[in-house]
Amino acid sequence: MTSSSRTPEGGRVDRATTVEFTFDGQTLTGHPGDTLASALLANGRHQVATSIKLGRPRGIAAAWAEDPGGLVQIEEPFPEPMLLATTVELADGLAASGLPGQGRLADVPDSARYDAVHHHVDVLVVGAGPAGLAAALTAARSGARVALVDEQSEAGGSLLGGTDRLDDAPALQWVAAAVAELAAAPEVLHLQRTTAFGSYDDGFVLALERRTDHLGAAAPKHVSRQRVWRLRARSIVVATGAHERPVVFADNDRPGTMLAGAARTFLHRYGVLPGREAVVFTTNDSAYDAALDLSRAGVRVQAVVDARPEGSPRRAECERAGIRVLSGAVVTGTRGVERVTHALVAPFADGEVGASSAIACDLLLVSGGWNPAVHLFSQSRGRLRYDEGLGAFVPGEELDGLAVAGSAAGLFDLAGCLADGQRVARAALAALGVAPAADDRLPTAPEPVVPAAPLVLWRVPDTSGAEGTTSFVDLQRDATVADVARAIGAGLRSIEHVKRYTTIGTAHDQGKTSGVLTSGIVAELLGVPVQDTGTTTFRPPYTPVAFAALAGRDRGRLFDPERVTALHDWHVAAGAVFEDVGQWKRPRHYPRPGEDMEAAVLRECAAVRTGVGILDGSTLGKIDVQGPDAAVLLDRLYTNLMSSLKVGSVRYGVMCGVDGMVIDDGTVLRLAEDRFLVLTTTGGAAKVLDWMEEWVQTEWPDLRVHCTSVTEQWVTFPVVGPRSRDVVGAVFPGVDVSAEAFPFMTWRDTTLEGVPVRLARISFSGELAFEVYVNPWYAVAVWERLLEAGRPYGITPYGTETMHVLRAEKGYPIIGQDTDGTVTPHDLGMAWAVSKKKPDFIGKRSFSRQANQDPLRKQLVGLLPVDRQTVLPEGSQIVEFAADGELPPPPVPMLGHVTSSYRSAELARPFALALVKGGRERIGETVHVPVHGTLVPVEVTGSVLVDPEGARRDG
Amino acid sequence: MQLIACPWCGPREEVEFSYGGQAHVPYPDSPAELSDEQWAHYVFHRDNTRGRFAERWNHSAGCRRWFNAIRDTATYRFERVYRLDDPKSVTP
Amino acid sequence: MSPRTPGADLPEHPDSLWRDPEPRRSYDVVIVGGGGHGLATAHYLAKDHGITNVAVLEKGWLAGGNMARNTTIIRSNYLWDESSAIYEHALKLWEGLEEDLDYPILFSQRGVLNLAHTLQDVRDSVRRVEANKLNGVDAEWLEPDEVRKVCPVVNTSTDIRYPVLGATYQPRAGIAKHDYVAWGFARRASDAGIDLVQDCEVTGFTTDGDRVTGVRTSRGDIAAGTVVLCAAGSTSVLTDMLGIRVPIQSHPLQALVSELLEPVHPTVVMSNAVHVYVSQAHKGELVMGAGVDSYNGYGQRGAFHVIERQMAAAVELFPVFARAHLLRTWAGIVDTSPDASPIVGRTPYANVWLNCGWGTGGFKATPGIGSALAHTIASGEPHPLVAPFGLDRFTTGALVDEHGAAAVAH
Amino acid sequence: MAELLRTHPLEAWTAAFERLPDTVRIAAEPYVAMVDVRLGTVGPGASTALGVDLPTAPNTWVPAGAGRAVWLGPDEWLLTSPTEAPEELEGRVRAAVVGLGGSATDVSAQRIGLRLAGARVRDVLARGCSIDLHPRVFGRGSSAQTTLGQAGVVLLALSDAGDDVAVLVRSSFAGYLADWLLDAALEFTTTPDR
Repeated sequence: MTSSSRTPEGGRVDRATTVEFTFDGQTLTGHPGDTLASALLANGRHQVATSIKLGRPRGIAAAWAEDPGGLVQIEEPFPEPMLLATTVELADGLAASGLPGQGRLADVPDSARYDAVHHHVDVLVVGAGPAGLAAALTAARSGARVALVDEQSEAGGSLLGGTDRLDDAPALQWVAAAVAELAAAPEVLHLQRTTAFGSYDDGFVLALERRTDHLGAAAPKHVSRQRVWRLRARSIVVATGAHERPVVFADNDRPGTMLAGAARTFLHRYGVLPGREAVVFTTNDSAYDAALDLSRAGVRVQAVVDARPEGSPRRAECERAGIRVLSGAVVTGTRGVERVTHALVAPFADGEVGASSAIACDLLLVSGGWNPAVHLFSQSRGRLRYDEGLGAFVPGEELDGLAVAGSAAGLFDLAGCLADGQRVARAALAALGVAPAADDRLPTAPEPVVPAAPLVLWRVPDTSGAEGTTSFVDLQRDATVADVARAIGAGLRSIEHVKRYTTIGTAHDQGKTSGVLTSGIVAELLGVPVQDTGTTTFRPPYTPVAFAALAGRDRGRLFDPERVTALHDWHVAAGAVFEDVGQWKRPRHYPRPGEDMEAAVLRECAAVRTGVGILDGSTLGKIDVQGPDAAVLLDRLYTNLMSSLKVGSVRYGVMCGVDGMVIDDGTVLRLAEDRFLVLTTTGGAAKVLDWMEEWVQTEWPDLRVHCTSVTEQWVTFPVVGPRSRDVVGAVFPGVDVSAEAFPFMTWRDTTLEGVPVRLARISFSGELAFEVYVNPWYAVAVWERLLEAGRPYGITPYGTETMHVLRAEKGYPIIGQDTDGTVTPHDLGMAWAVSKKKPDFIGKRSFSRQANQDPLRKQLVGLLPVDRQTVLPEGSQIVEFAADGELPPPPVPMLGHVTSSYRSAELARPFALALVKGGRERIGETVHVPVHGTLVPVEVTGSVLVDPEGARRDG
Repeated sequence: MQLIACPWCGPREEVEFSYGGQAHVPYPDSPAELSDEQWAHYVFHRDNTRGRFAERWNHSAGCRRWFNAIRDTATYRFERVYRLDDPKSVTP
Repeated sequence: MSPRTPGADLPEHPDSLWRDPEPRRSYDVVIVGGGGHGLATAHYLAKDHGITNVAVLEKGWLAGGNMARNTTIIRSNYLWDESSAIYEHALKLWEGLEEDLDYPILFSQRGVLNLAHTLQDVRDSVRRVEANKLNGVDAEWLEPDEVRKVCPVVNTSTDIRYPVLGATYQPRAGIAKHDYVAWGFARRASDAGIDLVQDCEVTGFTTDGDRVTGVRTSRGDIAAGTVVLCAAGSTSVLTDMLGIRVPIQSHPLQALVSELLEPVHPTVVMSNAVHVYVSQAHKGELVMGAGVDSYNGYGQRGAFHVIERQMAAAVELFPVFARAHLLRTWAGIVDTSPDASPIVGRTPYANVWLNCGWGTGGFKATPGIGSALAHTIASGEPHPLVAPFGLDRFTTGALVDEHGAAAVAH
Repeated sequence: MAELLRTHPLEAWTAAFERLPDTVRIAAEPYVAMVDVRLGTVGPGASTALGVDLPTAPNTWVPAGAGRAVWLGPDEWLLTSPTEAPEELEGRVRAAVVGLGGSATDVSAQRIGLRLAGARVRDVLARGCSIDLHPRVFGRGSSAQTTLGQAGVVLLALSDAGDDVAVLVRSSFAGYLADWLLDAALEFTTTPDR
């Protein structure tokens, strides 16, 4: 089916194939190679949407990403909010609708894949128009590593929308040859449908490749829909072309009003006639091409309205084609509702507008000149300069590693753009020390016709009586000249303020057409040079990028690594419920059928206290500290003395920051005079190693000591409980596990079937306990041997929750749970772990500050709910005992908070640890804890609630 | 995303590095002899220069070595990097 | 609250905003920094204390720094008494600010959810909720099913990497339109006779003993009776001129916005563990903040990997956001302090007041600190609400450590 | 003496690796002994004692007997040995360097090795590795400590064509990295099963 506005031939769409799509529920057809916009125009449809604030009809006004009009919602194949019809490639089954202003998100997750790829090149060329292709060829021919990215579906840039000739043949033949040459070059990456959307430091450019949407239903599911290219280039050539600039006049938003160059693109690239009767309004010569091309294609061009009093040297050409040229005239307004029906044309001289007359048309083409697409240059913090002649901002300085070529640099003739691309690429190669190829020929372009100087005209004075309220500067925001004038009238002078007052430039197109216009109009209203007004900042991304594309593959199970121990599969098979501890997955408890967590934990706790339990403690951080000065380092970093530790022994230690607050704790094994194994908390492992390295490298390089992470080198299985000796003794018969031969806080090496094993008498529960260390290659084997040996004693695997209950019963704090970065060792009741002998250690000096002497510092104490029933929620606040059982009105002074709270199998009651102001002085007092609206009386106790004498640790 | 030139590994993406704040702030010889105010200055106060700034970086995802850099905090541009045992660079 | 009809609901700004005066050569009070805090301080000086011989000096355009760049979240559910007191004071002022300023600031009390993803998050959250309640700040702990009721698009499934274990909820929290707030303060201050001087960069100070006698600016020297530093991320540049050492570090903080979308997100959601905070602003755009970039930086830009990580977190927590589009990114300069609390109060100069270190909390504090600072200037004594935030706390060790307490920043 | 059963963290991934096409072959490398060596100055004495010239050029590795010596830092190397038990290797190396002010730590289980081979290996790695892996700059003998996806890795170039790479990763991240690699390779599988 040939649509009504499709030309009989020409264009680059595949006319042999018909694609069906729906728009606003209406089924229409187009061809592969169409955009949604070209297909809509081919079907005679100009209005795409209604505007956000005023509900005015809006249509397609440009042919690519600068279009301020044609916003659509994609419905099928998957809902996607707010895209430009001009950038959506037509595919079978596409369903879209016009957008009144807000897009709609899908209500189901997007199952498409997205990914990112790093790529390094010598030269990155952005834009595959004449300048970009010339630059890419020059770079490629030199043998350099090159990437060429271009946002369109095919290379050619402006050549796709014109009739230019090179080497006496259609220019697109040269484009095809260039593309083929680049494809054959081994070190060239050429990507179409790829928009460079951000330029960052050191040659880093992000580009989004749209990989599958144009394939419609044929899109393979295992290929990413979109890809973010993380391009790192030693040199960047920005050849991004220019955006045509409209002129503002009354009712300039009627569908059928279009940039002149866009109409050429629709004609030549898509074989679409965007109208039957056209008026062309211009301030420069470029629009004459549109008038002549459209005329040749059968459009009745009613008039070229040229604002310049002297018009253009191309006037004669038009008149030969039967096109009337009105020089010194402007379009002052339009008529029509859903589509323009008339252009109002009036004489224009010295800024004064004469009486207007109506010319019938269904297409009004506008050209106010061209704005170089300087976005990437500006994002790279290149300074822009206002060019009075062009009425546009152009690159105003040279940047290291980034050069601008072609129209993006303000050049607008084909030969000049080609030569500029080659020149810039050669300069880039030279800077990299690469010689250009001997044969680096440019095609020959026809001698350009020297254009007449353009007129810089931002807006046509409003003679419609609407006082600028229908003269749209930013169509997407419905912002008008009147709005700009109001902002100035309110006292605003900065372009940034005007932008915020009017919201110009904040919509989907980020001011691609409205930005420079606004600068011009503001300058005009304030009577200052445009250069002084400047522009608002160009910020990434150049065009909108889907969140999911930036998330890439870091979603679902790859969102953040899961770290697991060598026993993870065993835990899963055993039905463990896991807890996230940092990136680690740790078994929290192992419920049996029918058990909830409380039941499971009470069972696990009882098993440990009365029999034997086993824990996978492999996530504990482990650091091998070696060297003659190892003890010196540890003495400086721990609050207590480590140098006095004997080889074969173990000591608990606390580390503080320079501010004196506890940052980590753990045990230290002295393996040799010059070697320690430092255990850290699970969450603190990386932090503590970094901490050691920082001090050793930056402060104490003279210390002869090396620190190496061995966290994954050893699995650690605490075997805990009164029967642990039986279990460990059975599995490791070579070790005398008696209390006398193997005392508390010592370690012994042994072997199991020739495999080295280390045992340590360390207890985090108060019970007799042995920690078993072995290379994780043998983790499963050793674990299972321990289970086997423990079977007669009912050995019970337990998780972190039971571990926490058991340690809390003994008053052992968990750093990060019972502390919060404001707690000193003294606050934890660990003055015994703070050396008084050492002249200094990290944190010591802070202990003597005024706030550290405050008797009302919070101290770690135990709490026992008086009702013996309530498990206080962790985090609960503690207040003074209220005799009437009622909370006073806020603010209620708080004494501290509950840091840990559990039900104790051993005590047969709940208990808690808490940080309480002056807590140790309050032992024996009753205070209140508000819980769900009631005040729960709790008794303050010491923090050690089970076996305070320490009688159990030897079994 | 910047490239930072690790003095050993060469230029790498900034995500491989962690920041260590102002350089050349030595741990006091005798903290016990400092007044609370002097100690507070060591613990909490660091220069916050706009412009050239000598600072510490660690190639945490690479060789894990600390090094110093002169960087402009306004432009983020690295003027140079140097090893810890290099003589102190003169900062503005 | 205005209904959220597509795009049409942003109220018009008034026809007159502020004068553009030439600076006079002398003022009773010179406020350095024409952002939210400076303008609010100016307003309350005039309104509460009748002090109007005041200049606000702004090196660029008014409210063009962090005030123009923040994600507009307002809440007072901080952990420590001192913090919740100043922020709650601010929140109460926010609740009457539209009337006070006679400006449609679009303060929308849509609530804030702070998600918890780990057991420690839960403990910290409950701790904060309980503290808030006792301090008279509205706060609730919500289980995952209640989170879903407040914000149905949050992924509360249990099989994600860091499942939502619950959230704190402050119903009175919300958002406002930042430019409107700043301009509201500016207009009232200007109308009261206070000079708002733009493009006026402070280049130095003139001193006499322990007093500052005036400021040197790009628009000439200006004598000052009292000087107030309200320059947020640029504070150190000023204190360096005065030889005052202030323990703050300036970092880039990035934010971003999507296109306009039909309403899907009725509240504000913040997640510390998964590093995302998001609201859907009045016109329908999703506004999000990222984490603070790690290095010191005055460049008002950050690194894109921070944005990418932010997007991964957003899609993880809000799967329906997958095809929302990133429209624009930007960055501010946040001045962070060692304890993540502001630094407000006296300086070694008798007539210079310091107000900085607000990190990511500056916007939400705007009216609160403005009124407290105005009171401080007028009385010559730190207002009780700012007294705990003096510089001396770093010497005594009496910090107000908000990150230690895992209160969510921003 | 009966050997204790060894298990490997990537056993569960073996089948998935085997389904990959020839252009991206991934396999877990057998366990080998590895030791982290720290030594301030590398002199002839060290070379003699260790039996290998430790590479002093950053980002390189050299063969060391049947194993490898990998530069990890200006005073740090990873020595691997497929012929010695971990404790033997540590003992031997420690004896060699301790008198020179060095140290040696058994890290045999700290990391596991993966071998990636095939024409698409570079493309797979480029999906999450920011350094330039072009054979011009990352030929045989090159190494890099960097990140792949969100895991810290050591990459070793085993060929000049960029089609044979060893990846060392912390054992606790092995499952994550295996999932990550399989997902990255999905595009190159002709019959994707996921």
